[in-house]
Amino acid sequence: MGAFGYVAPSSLDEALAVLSEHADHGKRAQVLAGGTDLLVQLRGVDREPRTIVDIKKLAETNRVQIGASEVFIGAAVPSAVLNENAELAALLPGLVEAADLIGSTQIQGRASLGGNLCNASPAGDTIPAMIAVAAVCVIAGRSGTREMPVEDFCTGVGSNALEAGEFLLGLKIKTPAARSADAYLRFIPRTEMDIAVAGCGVSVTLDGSGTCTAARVGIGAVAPRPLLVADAATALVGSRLDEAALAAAGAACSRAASPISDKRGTEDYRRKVVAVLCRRAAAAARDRALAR
Amino acid sequence: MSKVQVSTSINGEEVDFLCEPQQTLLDVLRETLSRTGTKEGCGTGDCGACSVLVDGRLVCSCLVLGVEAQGHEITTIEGIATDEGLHPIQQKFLEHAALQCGICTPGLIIATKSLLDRDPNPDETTIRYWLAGNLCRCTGYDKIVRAVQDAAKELAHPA
Amino acid sequence: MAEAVDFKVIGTSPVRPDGVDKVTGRAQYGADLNLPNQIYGKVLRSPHAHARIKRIDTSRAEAMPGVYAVICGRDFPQAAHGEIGGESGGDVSDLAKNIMARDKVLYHGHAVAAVSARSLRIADEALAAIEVEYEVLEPVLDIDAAMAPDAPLLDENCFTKNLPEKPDKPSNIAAVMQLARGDVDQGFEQADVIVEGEYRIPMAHQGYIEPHACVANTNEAGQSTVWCCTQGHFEFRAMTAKVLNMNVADLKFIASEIGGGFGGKTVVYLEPLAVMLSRKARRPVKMMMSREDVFRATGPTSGTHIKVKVGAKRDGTITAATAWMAYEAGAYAGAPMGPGAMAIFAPYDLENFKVEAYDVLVNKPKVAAYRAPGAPQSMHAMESALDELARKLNMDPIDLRMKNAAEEGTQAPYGPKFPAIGLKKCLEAAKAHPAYSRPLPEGAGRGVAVGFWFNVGMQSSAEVHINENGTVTVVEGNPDIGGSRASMCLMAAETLGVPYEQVRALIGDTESTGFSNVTGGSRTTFATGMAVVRACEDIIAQCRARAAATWGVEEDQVLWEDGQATPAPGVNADIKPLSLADIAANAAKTGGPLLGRASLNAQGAGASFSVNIADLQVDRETGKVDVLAFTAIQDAGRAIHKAYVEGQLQGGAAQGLGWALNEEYIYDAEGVMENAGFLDYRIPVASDLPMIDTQIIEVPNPSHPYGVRGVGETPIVAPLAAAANAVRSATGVRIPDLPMSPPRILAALEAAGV
Amino acid sequence: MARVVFPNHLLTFTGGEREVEIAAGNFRQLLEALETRFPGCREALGKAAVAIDGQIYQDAFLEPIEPASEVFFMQRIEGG
Repeated sequence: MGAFGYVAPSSLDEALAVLSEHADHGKRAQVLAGGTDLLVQLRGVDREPRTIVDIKKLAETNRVQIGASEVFIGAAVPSAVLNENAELAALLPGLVEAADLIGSTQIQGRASLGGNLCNASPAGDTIPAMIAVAAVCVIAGRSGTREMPVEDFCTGVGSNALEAGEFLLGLKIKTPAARSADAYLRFIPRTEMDIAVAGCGVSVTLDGSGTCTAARVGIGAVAPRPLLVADAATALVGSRLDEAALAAAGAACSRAASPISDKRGTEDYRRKVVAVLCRRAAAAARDRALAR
Repeated sequence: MSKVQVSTSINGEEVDFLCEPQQTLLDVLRETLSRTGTKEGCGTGDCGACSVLVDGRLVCSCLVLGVEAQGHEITTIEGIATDEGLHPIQQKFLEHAALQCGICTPGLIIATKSLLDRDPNPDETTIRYWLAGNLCRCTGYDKIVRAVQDAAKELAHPA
Repeated sequence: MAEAVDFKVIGTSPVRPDGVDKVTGRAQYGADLNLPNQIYGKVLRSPHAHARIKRIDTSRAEAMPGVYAVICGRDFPQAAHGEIGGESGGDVSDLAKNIMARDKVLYHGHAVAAVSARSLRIADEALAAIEVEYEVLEPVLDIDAAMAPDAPLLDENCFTKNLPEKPDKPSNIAAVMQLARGDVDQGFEQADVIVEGEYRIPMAHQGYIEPHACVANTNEAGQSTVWCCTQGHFEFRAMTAKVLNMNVADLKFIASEIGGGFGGKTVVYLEPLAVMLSRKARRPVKMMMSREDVFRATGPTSGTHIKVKVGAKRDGTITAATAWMAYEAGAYAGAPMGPGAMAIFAPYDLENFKVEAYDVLVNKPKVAAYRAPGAPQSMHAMESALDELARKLNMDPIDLRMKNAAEEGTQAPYGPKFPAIGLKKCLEAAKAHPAYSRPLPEGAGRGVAVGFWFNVGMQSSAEVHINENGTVTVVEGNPDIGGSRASMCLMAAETLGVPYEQVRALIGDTESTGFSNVTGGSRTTFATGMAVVRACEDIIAQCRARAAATWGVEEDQVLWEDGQATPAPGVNADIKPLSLADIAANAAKTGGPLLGRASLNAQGAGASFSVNIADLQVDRETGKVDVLAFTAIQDAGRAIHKAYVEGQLQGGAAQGLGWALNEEYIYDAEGVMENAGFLDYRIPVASDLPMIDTQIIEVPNPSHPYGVRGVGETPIVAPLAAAANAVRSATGVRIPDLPMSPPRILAALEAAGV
Repeated sequence: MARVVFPNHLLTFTGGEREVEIAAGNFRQLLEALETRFPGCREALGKAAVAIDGQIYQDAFLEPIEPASEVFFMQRIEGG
């Protein structure tokens, strides 16, 4: 049996070197950001020894940068830090809401967008929200960085597109234009502390008349991985986001969903509720966009 | 298994300890350092009994590795009272009978401190959502919320 | 009970004497003790819900460096059948098998072996090295399936008890119980309106935040000291002695502070294992359950299937009621179907009724007590049915209950006539409460329900020591779960006539104070409180004697008033009163230290009734329920520490609402609990609840010197039906099964076409 | 003669008799009288709870019984 190890690299090169070295020798390494999923797994389902590579000491993974054209959020930035960033919350309210929904205040002190994404849970709250705002994953590897749309990153329940030796550096999001806004809603049985039974993120752009010119809809917890629902966006674009359009988008989400029945909800229930969430989130995004 | 040496600060005191890389900060606090004021209710971040502050940030110590404490400042329930006596939050929890069995109390006091440090005048909804990660099975939260409200008042206008 | 209720300290809410240690992290709970040389014990648990153990090979684990001891079923003495006794009841042999399986595992998580090792990590590795060969059997998970004649059997020697004749073949029905009066057929014939309902509730857990933990330290003579979180260290000592065939005198139990119990810490799980591991290792062994262990392997309360039928005349008079109720016992006999059956109709004066109850074995953990065990489930059924009855009769639901309410002299369904009880006063208070009449927001509904619990007395001991400066130390044997030290201090202060601050209470271990039954059954403030009062009266008698000796008068010429001995009227007026401090200071000259004692088996625990009013809002698109307001009204007899009585009402309300809305044991087809953690076993969080309004009614219990009724259990009973009735009122749809989780509500609304 | 009532689960010990009249000065004497009348019932009845004139006793023994007393045997009550 191998042994556990812990390294906290202080540079990107050092981090990549550790990961590559492990990849090359078939030794297990796992990246640690906030640890709110990793430590739970260590306690239960996956106790196998490995080297834990803490990426919180890297400048890149801790960076939050809001530019005129692009927002960058480092993979290890805790949700609480995002939530306390008023400028970010004003610009991407839906994404920040989603980050604010990950677990308790305590969890938010550690959990990051990057970790939520890499954990690739079908129910990860921030993933549909990131899909809605067309976030792009910035992935570091020994041959440089590569980029990938966030909706392609999760490949199944608990699996992602990272290759051996790679890790997620952060997320890039186009700075929303005027009269654009996003919203995220999820359904849980309690008011807090639950895993989403269904989730939906919506972003919309309106023209001067209030007609929707662009939209993206992401759904979570209703399929093996979070999904971009193009049909839902199509139902919104060109409309004034009236009840009929919202209902059509909701119906598209229900159709796109392929949920399972489990301890958190039935297949039928999830399919219905994701439509309700889509309608409500799209209305919230619309109202925000109109107010901008 | 090789242990890692960690230098940290707990409640303002320099502390060095050895731990295994996969050991949690909670485990180190309780079993290695015998700082048992921080409680374990679940070990999976769902109950908040193990709440501590790391550099002033509220976290579950069961979801932090001991090795991650290197170079950081940890505040636990043992560090809340001062030479002057109980912290007003502690005093108000007592006065309002906001604890029955008391196992969740250390975590709730730490979480309340982190709330009031940020927001000196939270409304009831803010208090309830901030404390949603601290499970209490005895009180129904009523008296806890009242204690927090009263502690906020006391901190704003010390009697 | 004296008429005068002009108390000095009773009914106030002072800070508890153990408070500072609990807000500073000093208080030591079950897992907070670390002894020199200590090692760690861990339990290997069954991966199957029902299987025969073919073989256990511990040799690899035993050979591992850092492993001190490995034990399994064959290392235990054969425990004789027999009653455990005390509060928890049950069979010793079953208890022994429940803490360590012998030939069969009966639930997923059932203990099959235990190890002690230098570290928790090594203990985990040792568990992984134990080989167990199972013959997997079909699990019996559903209560109806378990009762079917051809069901697989958990126990081939289980013959239904309490039948007129022993049945000719075994079954999973461990026992039946019947209660009846009058002629129900005739009663239903007299009825103008009849309602029937069928209700299912899955298993639910007490959900105390502190997992079970203990440290056992055994010496070379086989004497063990056990530190543990328990509701009753004397009963834990007795159970451990019986299970391990040990002499009680060789076991010392020290109760740590306890992080919640609600009935779940009235039976042993780890303690006998820790004693054995420590004996083998000759070192202190610390054992701590994980949260997952707590859910899988400690006793939740029964899942139930209950049918109720109630008939009434137009004016609301109930003419007949029947109930059929099946309670899951889990792996071994002993579901709380008895109290469930005795409670279901207890609030009402019924001429004709019949109750049939079943104790049913299933491949789930053996149930343990949970706050008013058995009553929340059965009274949820009756109180839901009464809500429907009120609707059919077009009658106010409180008026309907008032029309049939039991009062002093009513023959309770379980036998005796009620002494003074507070049900009608609670109903009157509910009717008059603003919470019952204020307007509801759109989409919300209001529900009311009645709650009840018998309460018990049982055995308690107390000692009162007067220190040399006149301060008072109360020593008793009931772990303080919710502020009982403060209540004891209040009663002692009131009786002695001294300030509350002058009294401190402590909980002695099994070697330093007299026997007490568990902290449970809502008995501590009642029974142990009674012992404390008697011990204080003993002190007063001694003080009067010493004052008499000091003054050279007769004892009957000395009164005890306001905390001091005073001469009776007419006795030499120059004599200055002697305070407790004065008498204590002179104790050496008057006979030595002042020590008062009392031990008793308290009789006459008073039944406590409640009425709850719940306002809930239902999101018709998602089925989600929000609790808008909740009012708990309950007869406490007398509130000793007002804030902690309110706290009992509020905490019970929160637990009941959690049970009503979200809490449940969810099993897969193989009998594996799917939600063994606080993430998916959803107890209410702070943001789920509003402030919980309380109103304490005081109809003093004539059997207690201060009028105390037990107060801890009743609060959990009424919220289940109050919530169900509120959802019915909000949606127009009766949802008979709990929990009323969002998927269940949405499905019910759709099925009803609303 | 005190009126003594048995619940269903104890009827096996009384040959099905639900109610009897017994003369006894206290509970111990009552149990003895019942044992004479229904041999073998003593152990089970001794373990049951009993209500004497409305007062519930989990462990009755020397409690006085009046000629007009009502005595109900019942299941022991537990609690959480």
